[in-house]
Amino acid sequence: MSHSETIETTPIYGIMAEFTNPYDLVTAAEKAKAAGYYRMDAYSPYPIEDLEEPLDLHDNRISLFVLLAGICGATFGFGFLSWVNTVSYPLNIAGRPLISAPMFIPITFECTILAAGLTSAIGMLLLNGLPMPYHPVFNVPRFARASQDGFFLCIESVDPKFDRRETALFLESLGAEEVSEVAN
Amino acid sequence: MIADNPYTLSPAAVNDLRKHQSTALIVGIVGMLAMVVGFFLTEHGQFMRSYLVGFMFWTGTAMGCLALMMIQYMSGGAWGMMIRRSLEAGSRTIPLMMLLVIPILAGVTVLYPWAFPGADHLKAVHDKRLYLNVPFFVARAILFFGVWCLLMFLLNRWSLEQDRTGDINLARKLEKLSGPGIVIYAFTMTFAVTDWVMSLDPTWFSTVYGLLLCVGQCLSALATIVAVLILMADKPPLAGLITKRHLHDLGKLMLALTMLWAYLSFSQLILIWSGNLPEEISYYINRLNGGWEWVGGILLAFHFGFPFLLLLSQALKKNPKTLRIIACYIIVIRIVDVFWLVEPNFNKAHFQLHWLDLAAPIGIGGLWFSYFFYQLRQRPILPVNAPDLEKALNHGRHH
Amino acid sequence: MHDQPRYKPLGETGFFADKRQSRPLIPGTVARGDLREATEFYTGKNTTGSAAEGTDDLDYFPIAITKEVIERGHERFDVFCSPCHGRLGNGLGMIVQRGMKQPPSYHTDRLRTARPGHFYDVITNGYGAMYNYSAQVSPRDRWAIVSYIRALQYSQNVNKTNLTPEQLAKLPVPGARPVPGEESIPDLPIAPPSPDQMNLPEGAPLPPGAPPTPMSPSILNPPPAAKAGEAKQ
Amino acid sequence: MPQIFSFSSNSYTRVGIIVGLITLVGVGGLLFQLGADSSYATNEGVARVQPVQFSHSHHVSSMGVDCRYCHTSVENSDFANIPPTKTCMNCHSQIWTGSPELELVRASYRTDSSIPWVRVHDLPDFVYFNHSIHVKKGVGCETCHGRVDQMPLVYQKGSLEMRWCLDCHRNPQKYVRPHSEVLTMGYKYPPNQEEVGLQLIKEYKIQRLETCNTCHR
Amino acid sequence: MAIPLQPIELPDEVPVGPIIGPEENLTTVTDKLAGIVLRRKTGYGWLMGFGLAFCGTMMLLMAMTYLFLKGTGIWGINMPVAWGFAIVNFVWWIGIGHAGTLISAILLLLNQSWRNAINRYAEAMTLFAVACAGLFPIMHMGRAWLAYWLLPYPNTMQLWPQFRSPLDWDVFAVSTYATISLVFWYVGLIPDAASLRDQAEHRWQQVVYGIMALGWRGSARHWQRYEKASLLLAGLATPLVLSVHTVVSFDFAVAIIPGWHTTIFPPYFVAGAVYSGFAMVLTLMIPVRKFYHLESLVTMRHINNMAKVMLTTGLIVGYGYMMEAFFSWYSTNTYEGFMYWNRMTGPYAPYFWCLIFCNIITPQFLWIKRVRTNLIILWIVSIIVNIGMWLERFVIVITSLHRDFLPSSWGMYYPTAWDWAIYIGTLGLFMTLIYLFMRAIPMITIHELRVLVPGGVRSPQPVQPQPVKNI
Repeated sequence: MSHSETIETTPIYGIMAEFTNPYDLVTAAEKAKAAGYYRMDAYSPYPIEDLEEPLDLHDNRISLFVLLAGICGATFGFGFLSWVNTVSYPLNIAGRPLISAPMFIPITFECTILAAGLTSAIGMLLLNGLPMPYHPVFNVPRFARASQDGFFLCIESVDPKFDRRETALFLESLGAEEVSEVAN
Repeated sequence: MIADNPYTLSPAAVNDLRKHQSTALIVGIVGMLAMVVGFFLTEHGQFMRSYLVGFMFWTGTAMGCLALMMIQYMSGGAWGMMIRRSLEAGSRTIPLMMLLVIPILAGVTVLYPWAFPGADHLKAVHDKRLYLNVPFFVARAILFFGVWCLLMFLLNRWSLEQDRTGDINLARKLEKLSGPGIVIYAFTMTFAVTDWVMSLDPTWFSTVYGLLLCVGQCLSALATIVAVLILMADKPPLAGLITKRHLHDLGKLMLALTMLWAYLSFSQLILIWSGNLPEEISYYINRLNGGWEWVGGILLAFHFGFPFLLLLSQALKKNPKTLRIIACYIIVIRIVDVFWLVEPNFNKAHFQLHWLDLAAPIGIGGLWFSYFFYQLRQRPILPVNAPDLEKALNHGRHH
Repeated sequence: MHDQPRYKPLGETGFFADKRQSRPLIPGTVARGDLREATEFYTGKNTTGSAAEGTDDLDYFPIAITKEVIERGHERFDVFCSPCHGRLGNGLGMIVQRGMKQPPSYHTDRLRTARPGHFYDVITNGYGAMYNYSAQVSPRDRWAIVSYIRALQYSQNVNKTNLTPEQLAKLPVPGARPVPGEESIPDLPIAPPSPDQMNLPEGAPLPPGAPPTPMSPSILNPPPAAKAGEAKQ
Repeated sequence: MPQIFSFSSNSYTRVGIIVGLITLVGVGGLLFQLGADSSYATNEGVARVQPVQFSHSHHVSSMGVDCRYCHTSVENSDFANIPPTKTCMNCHSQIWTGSPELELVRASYRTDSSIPWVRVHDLPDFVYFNHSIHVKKGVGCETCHGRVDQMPLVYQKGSLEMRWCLDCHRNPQKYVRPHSEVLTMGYKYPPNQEEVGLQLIKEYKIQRLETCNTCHR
Repeated sequence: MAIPLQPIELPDEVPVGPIIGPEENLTTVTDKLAGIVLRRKTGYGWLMGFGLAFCGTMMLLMAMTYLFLKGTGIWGINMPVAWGFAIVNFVWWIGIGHAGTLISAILLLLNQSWRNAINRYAEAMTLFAVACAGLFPIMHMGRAWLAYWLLPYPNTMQLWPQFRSPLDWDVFAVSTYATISLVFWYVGLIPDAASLRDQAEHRWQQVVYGIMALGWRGSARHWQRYEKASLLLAGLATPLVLSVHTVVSFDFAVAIIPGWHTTIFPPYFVAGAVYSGFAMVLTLMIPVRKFYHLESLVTMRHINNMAKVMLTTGLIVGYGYMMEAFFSWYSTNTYEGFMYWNRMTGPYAPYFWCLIFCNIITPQFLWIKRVRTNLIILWIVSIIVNIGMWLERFVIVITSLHRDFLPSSWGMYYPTAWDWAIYIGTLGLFMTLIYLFMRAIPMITIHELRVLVPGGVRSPQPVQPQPVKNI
């Protein structure tokens, strides 16, 4: 417990609990959900699939974006090549038709992959709100372990059920190794 | 066979298989009768061509089973464990196909232009007489089937023995044979399809042809096996053992083979089309003119595009019903592909679908399925003593 | 790529003393089809010996004179001769007005009676202050220019009685109708009549001195050179 | 762990990314403009200093000398030649004989050495260009070279970029003239040039030559 | 990836070993790999290796400078062999560049967890190999400063690149491949950069890795999207890898030169590329594993599996040779027949037989498990395969060109010192980049390795990060 009386009045980002292993984290998240919290996030050094349920991780938008980008890339690729070869710069190559579909496939394919690939990476970053060098959770001194071997659960102050004292006690009751307030 | 083997087919499942077996047998016999009628009613060349379509497709399916079986021994993976026994049953139909090759060998001089009387005046035929002559052709066919039967025999025997003894060395032996076995399969099948299909146009050649047909065979086999597996999936002992993850993996493999087939087909098309050399381009001129271009278009759209899109969806792959429909669909379109490989060599002027082209694949297919179902119920559906079985069954159970 | 190490017309090189990439022809070089066997055509001199008359200038045209030839001559004359000789051949060209020594007018008896070969010789070899134009004007064009000079001489020396009343009526009044594009030339006394004013049949050889029609597209495509045999007629 | 980055770094990052992207596109466009379209790259409109300050404006406009008086081979050769010194001397042996500006010309004639004229229109060596066919097909001198009759010192009027060539090769009807007007300076195209052009294309059998080997042979 | 709720089941082949040593846990994995970057002092071994490689880079730069001054005439290329070392080396490097993305992508799709220990390294290798490969076509163009003309952009020539030419497909394929590989690699790097940031001891390290990490904080929401994006990238990269060498094979096969124009080229080139790529990974990985004491992370199982992949792809390549040989006879085409006969008996026959020895005969030893698990022999085999794959490209390019259709156009190809300088120089550049990479970035993807840690927990007692010993 590291929260002190002096900072009690300033608004905080949330309250964070550290766990030593992934199983405790998953259990804690499940219990927090059962207790009615929903504005919370877990932090771990590697992805944990079992957090999907308690944290409601069901964001599939990125697949949709990638699909759309792929379709756009393919359409653009084939359309561009057709336009170039018929309108902008028609050239007779060995008597073959101007729209030589087989010869357009490689570039169309590459355009598709390029558009979809860049979208999946950039889309992931954008949806995650990255780059974001500053974030309140970094204010927790122990949080450096989150990228190494620590497992954290943070209940955010925007949660309607959030109460500074209650929530902290609740997290402690889940067997957290350390519970700390996250300054804003 | 061990009586208390938990994976022995339940009586209900065996019953089902029996029923399917007799249905298939009836279809097969009707088809065969139709073919006999066709033999007397139509020109012999047409009969032989239609027969070749049926023979090539079902031989390919049987051989695809053998190849997939060896691949799964090499690569491991849960998907392989689930279908290993079905693949074994599929491979055990090779002797049946060995019987069915006899009409081809008997009809060489009717079917293959290089064997026509007076074909020697063609320079291409003359120059490759060393290879394309009837005795050598027959000898090769016998050799190929001999090698395949040997592979099939050993793999099946050791697998059964493993059920009985659980000897870990058998797993090693199976793996050790599978490696060279795949190499042998690739080489022999390349020459086999060169003999049986490519030499229908003795002037034409393509180096990727063997690989392309091998991939097609694996796809036919996988589609057949997946369809049959799902047929049995709701009865013990498979019910409850097959997870969505297994189906997903099989669907992914089907997708991969579909894409590989498209990739190789496209490679062959673009290279021959861009090279535009007279001895090569004739192949596509025959197949992209006079109505055949529609068959080509159908293959592009429905052998690649449509199944590709369907198999992209995770939901469709994980659902047994939809996956079975897709598998059956792939079997049909595979037959169209074989038809497209064989027939345009002869009906050069315009597209033509003879009723024998339908009767032959159905007739031979009936016989093949009947024999396949018979073989399938001979053994437990899962290899009980295979080292990775436990892991394979647990595949996808953490969800 | 942009500038390849190769020799181009008028290019410079350090290799030869004269720094020119274009090399002079080796003496005696004959281009294919350019043996110049038809001496009369190429020199304008008589080879059969009529020196008794005091001159060996050719007294006939070694090519067939057609309307096209005269038109060609007109054009070439305007390009190469008119700066000094003036458009009318009166020796009052623009350069003369700027200080060049005035050349003689064509409309003198000496030049009216001069043989065609004389004009050809002057173009080929120069005369007095005039440099030769052999580099600029091809032999065939030289003959065409000579034919046009003849036409010019004729146009400035027509006996009015030879004209029909219609033609007389069509004769332009001096200064009333300047030739298009030549407004700046102030000393134009009279415009040459056009061939259709002379009632000539289409394609027929013109009498010496027939004036040309305005420039027509075919001028740029001169007919093939006349054979040596025809030239003698 | 203490925060490594300050609270404001988030805003800096976002602004930085957006500004960076805009700059990248902007700098790219600017470089393209400067690198490819400027007269620095094309020499368009840059008058060249010649060893002898020959004025086309004087000789053509004031003297009325025909283009072909000097550029004799333009009609029947790929190369519209620079005249030999002798052509200058046709007149200048008589007039301006003492002019110091012309000393180089006279010296050249005396010593049979070339005047090192500076080339103004220099196509790359991988481009084949033929003057005679253009003249024969009704392309005016002015179309490519501009109002030479108004240039005291000749400069390059067009960019001579490939798109400049293609503009006409693709749409000859925009530029083609009757044969009689090829040498005309200040030619006024008729209002219905599109129609006239198409008619001339038919009459002169002009092809829209756009294949690579038309010029790159 | 699920939490490994029970220890990963050891595979049947116990002697070969597990994916990751049983003594490792979350803390040690992170410390070990981050420590190599953050705390390890630059050793003499590294400095010497880097110095040597850097000399090679300098040689490359000098040779390239001279090339740009004088033009490609300094090379041995001429008619009829107009494609010499530049194309041979281009294809060779591109081929080597195939292993990385293949390992990352296909094995990720197939859930093959053994990829985790080697994918970062292999991907870095991909990037550097593609960088080396990309240099060659640009140099071969002669006017390298106009290389941007290859890109389709509205230009003053008002024309477009010839989109129906495989050489232009190359531009698209290679640049797409480089871009997507870089993106894939960087995306994989983000969580590891965060680890480095959080372990860093110096302010500048914190800032540098902090910027690289983009503020990654390991949020479960982020991980979920991250996993999805990685899977999608892998799904896209897999066909991309195949397409790149397919397009490279089109460079040859679309032409009608005997020995180039054959339909097996696409799959056979792809297999060859993977073959040489895995050989290069092994060539580099075996010593690195030893010097950096990564035996418990890059286990014998990895090595064994890579050897198996090499064997498989080597067999496909062998199949390709056989098909070419058989169909050159079966085609009854005079030129095809002569081409193969000339390969086997012509002036370049020694190269051909060398290639057969390196590519077909040597890898057959990989059937034997003892060879696959003997590091020294395996290392030698992988080097031989690298040489063999270079020879393969040499034979394809040179022998097909040096005998033109007309005997009057026959010739020979002799590489010059500049050819060699540039080729060896790219090896130097490649190694320079590899050395820098090993110092700056964790060689092994830490966050993926964590998934494999038995139990997925930290050390029972806090481990004090120890400075890693110098070599």
